[in-house]
Amino acid sequence: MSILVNEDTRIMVQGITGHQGSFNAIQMQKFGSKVVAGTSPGKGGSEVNGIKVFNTVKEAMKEDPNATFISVAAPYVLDAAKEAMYSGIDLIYILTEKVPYQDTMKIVSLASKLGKKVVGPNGPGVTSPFTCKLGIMPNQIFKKGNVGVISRSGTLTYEIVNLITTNGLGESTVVGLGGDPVTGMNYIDALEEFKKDDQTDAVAMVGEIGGTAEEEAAEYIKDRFNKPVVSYITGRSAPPGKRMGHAGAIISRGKGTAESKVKALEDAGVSVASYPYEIPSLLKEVLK
Amino acid sequence: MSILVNEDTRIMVQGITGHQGSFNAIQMQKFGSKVVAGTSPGKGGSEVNGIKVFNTVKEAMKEDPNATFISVAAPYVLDAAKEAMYSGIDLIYILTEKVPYQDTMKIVSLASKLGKKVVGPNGPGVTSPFTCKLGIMPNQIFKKGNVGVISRSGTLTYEIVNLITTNGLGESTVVGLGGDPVTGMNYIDALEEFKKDDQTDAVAMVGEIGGTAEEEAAEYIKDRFNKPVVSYITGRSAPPGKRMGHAGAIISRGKGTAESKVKALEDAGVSVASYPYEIPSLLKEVLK
Amino acid sequence: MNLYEYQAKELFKKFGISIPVGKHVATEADLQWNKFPVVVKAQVLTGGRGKAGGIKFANDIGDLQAKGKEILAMSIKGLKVRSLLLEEKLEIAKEYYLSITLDRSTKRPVIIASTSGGMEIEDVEDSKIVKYWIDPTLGYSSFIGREVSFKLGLSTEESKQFQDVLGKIFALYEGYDCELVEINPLVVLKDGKILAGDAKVVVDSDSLFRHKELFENPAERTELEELAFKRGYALVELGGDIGVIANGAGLTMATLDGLTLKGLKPKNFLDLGGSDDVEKVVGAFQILKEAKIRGILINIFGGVTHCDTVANGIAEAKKRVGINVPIVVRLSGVNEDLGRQILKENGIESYSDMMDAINETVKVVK
Amino acid sequence: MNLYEYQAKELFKKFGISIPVGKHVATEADLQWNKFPVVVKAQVLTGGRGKAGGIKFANDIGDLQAKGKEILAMSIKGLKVRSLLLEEKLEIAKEYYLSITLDRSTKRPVIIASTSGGMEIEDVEDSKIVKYWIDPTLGYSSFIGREVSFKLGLSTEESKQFQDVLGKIFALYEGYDCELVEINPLVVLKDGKILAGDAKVVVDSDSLFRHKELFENPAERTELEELAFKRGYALVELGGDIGVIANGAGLTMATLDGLTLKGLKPKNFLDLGGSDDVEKVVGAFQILKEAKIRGILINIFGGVTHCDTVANGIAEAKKRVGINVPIVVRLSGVNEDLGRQILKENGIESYSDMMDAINETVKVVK
Repeated sequence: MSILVNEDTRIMVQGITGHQGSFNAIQMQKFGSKVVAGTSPGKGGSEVNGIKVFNTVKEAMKEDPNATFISVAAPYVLDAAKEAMYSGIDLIYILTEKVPYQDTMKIVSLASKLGKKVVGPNGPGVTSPFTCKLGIMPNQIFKKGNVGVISRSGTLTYEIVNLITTNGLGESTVVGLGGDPVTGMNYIDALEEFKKDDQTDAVAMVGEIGGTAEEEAAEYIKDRFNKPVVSYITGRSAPPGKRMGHAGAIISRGKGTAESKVKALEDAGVSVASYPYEIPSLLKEVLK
Repeated sequence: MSILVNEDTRIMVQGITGHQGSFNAIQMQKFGSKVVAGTSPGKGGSEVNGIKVFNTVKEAMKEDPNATFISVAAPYVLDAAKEAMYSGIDLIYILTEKVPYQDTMKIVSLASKLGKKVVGPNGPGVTSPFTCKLGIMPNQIFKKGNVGVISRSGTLTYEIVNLITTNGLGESTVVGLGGDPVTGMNYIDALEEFKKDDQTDAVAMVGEIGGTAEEEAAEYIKDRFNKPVVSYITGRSAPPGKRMGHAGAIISRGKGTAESKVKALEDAGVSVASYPYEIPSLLKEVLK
Repeated sequence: MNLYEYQAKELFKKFGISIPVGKHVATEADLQWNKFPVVVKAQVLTGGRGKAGGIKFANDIGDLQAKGKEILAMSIKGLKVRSLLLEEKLEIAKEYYLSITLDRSTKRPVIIASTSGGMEIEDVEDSKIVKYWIDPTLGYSSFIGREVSFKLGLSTEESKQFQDVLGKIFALYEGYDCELVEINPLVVLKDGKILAGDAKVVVDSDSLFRHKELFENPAERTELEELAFKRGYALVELGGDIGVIANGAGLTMATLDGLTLKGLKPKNFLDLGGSDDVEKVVGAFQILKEAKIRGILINIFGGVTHCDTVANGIAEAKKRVGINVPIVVRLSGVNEDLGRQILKENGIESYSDMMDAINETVKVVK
Repeated sequence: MNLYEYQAKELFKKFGISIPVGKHVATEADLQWNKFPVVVKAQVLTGGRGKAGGIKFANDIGDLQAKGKEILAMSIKGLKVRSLLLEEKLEIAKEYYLSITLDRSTKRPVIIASTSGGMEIEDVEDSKIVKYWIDPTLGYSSFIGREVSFKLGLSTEESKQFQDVLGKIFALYEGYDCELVEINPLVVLKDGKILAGDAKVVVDSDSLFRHKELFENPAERTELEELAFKRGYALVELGGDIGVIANGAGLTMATLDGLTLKGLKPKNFLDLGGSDDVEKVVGAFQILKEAKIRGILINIFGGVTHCDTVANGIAEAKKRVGINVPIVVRLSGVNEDLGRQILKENGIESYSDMMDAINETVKVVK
């Protein structure tokens, strides 16, 4: 089995008539995902590549979606997430970047009270080859396998997934948490899912500077995780106080350095790569 | 068994150093309730009749209360209820009257998300002779028995409880819902508790004009309740558009009349008394 | 507390909701206007003022002054017209309905909207009404406005304005602790612009401590009610001739019901509340002294209120207030015997049973 | 976005938080004051200005003008002092610390307070710090202020003022989407009054669409960063001499890390982001042309960004921009072969593997 998404995942795309929304709706379809509905206020009744478009999520619920792909502009993400949650959607993926973090905080807090899961914002989503892709990862880099991947990055994730695939391994599920200081799911949440997943035999954890999520994950791995983990941490050369592209990638007041993360992970018995290309061989070692 | 409160109920009094707070804390003790703590910001360290006073609920949690009696002024009730709920208290009784109804709405909504129960505001609380009294009902009117009582009134409840007691019957638990347009627990919530309660063989339901809670209760009794119910509805002579003492006792836009409530209850097979004194004989009939 | 239309529209303006150009006029001297025709609207806290002649159109200054004076001199449903609202005449294309109020059953604010406006919402058929219940923890969010306006079938341009108004009246509803915010009609002008034709706002009286800039509109109370209110009593005037004093809203209502079932007409609801104070009892008699009544029934079930306190109050009132109609007393509960004893010493008979007291009242006022 | 102290204090004033009497001064001509001594504070977006001589006391008007001119001419940690804040000298009895910021681990705002103020909070021992995490769905409520101030052990009078300030800075924190609101020191005056001695506010840049009245303070960026920002690029200047262009923040950082591990010093972080646009690539080169560098490494993993688009961009840049340092290209992923072909036709060698490209960069810049 995969985690978070599977063949029963029925995707709705909020903001389906936008450039990102329509492009990715079609890419998800091509991957094999069930994209069952889209929303775009005022464009109800139209279609995008055979996907019915509705004015509101409430109307779109006729098509029985259970996951949403949110691709509306940053100022409208909070509203879109509330609309989805209050209409009964259980898995919320937010593609949008530059969402004010207090909005994300409200979404995440509300989701936990309502028992919903949130992936993102500002991440590439969740992909399980080849049952379902909820997100924007490139379709052609995957191979079905037994490695779970968790990452805060986008392109770096693709690089590493591609390395795994081209070196003869494959992925169970790839989870992109998103590069913001506050995101829905974090490493521990994803590790907890992988813990229960039969298909996953090892996990590759891609981290970056900023915050202490990797350190907390290391604690979790040490005490409560049951599968081998390998890791790559990026941002070793980043100066303090500067945001490195991602809103969350910043060393502030001495916290969030790559050194601290690498040390915590190594202390937890995780093999940490110096370069991305080392990940496949580390995986092969732990999977022996 | 009783409902809502029992011998394991450990009461905290928020606002214990006020007139109402201290008076009722002592009355509850006299009844046999376990009053384990009180709060009064700035008066931490003092005592009221042997009950320790704390500055905050968080500190008072040392005494392990699981229910609270809120007796702070109306503008501070919302804050006090949040403080109690967020400190882990499960049963919130609010004595205070004239709480803005939007504050009550927020308390009730939050409570339902956090899995807490709210009784009141503006009601006499819950009494189970003689295991626990959480509220302000007079101590001397009760007798342990098999009649559950639910009411939106204060003194009228005492009148009816007294009639039940002096006519040779007794009460399992008496619940005063409160006279406001929005209260935490309503008739149906209390009926659901009585449904599961072995000690209760019949229910006396005291209603009044305003809203449609009695009509909804009647529907519930008809379809899903398992014990005989008798009722008295007050306010038959009240003119429309006037608040009869209670903020919630008002007939507005044709809704909330006594006639409508009496009819709904009679349609549900409930015997409705014309005068309070008829309640004991109606009870004796259904308990035969 | 009901607000007058002009007060409600001031709040609308504060929240950025479009209203007609208008002017509040309290005296004849202020009956000035310069663009005709103009609408002259009586400011009274009751419905049906149109039918009662409280809304008129004026075509020139003379006409305005004549009609203005006429309406200022009116009373509508017993309420004196104290001021007017003058407003531009609107070029109305359509009339919608929009309100937010409390739904007691769900304990949530409910948005009620309809494209059939201009009449009482109770008279609009259900299929033409859209309702949306708002989670109080969540509050308002734009998607709610979209859902409501799509369900109403509004055009894109109308929908945009409608959502804007809805968001703003929710802010007003929350910000001013309203029981009701109602726009009826919500007017669509011939040029497509949407504005609030009328405005009804009811503020929760219990919330006034945080809205100190609002003050209670006295016209909501009768003279006797105003007197009682000023003295801190919960009194409702009912129009009969039997004075009633009881403790607790429910028991007081039950007392009124009992008298009514026996063919008497109560003058008032008067609840002593949860007090235990001799002067509070005396004060109740002082208020009833101002009312035209044939007798007084006092019905007390002693709890927080002790029977002996009430008895002392009645005895005091007998001495100081000088009531010259029959008084029937029922005392039961805490310190009942002591209370009855005190009354007896003061030459007042009393009952333990509520029905006995009601029956006695029937007898003495005949 | 960091706010200057004077801007932060303007927001404090707006939210009703007491601040010292003060005046913001941008020119020497404005160096006027009438109650001495006065504090002259450099307005710069960096800590440690006191130690750097950016805070001075003046005892008379001559002193003020001399010291004011002196500070206005200073640079602190490379940042030019552009303005001053003049403030009354306070009669300080005690210095506390108070802030609200994001706790990333719990995803909640955290209140941090201490009675040991006036120094960096990182230097205060844990036992003297009180923390409170706020549920974002619940927001702030008075009991939180009570809990914090009782834990701090404040006196009744201090507690009252402290709770007032806390409620207000939370309103500011929420109302302006702040990443940080910090008062250090929170000053208790000799007369018992509490006010904000300093003020630090950091606003979430992503929220500026709803705070249009704030505008970005440019001093936070270097010249090269400002240029890139204006043209819509995410660039961070690092100080080395190897230009880097990559796509995705993580991959770009990984590229910098790879170069660094090989002993090179990158000049910059430059992320093309999720675009697929020839001109975006050309523009990146136009920016790097302004930087002093010895070579450029382009590292692309094609997904949304197609390799052929990047190749066309590089070819265009070669023609139009005129870069005269070595360029090393790595292309992998979507349309890789086509991209490599395009580059070849334009006389540019490229690599499929990231490590090969890094190693080649090491070679060509030596």
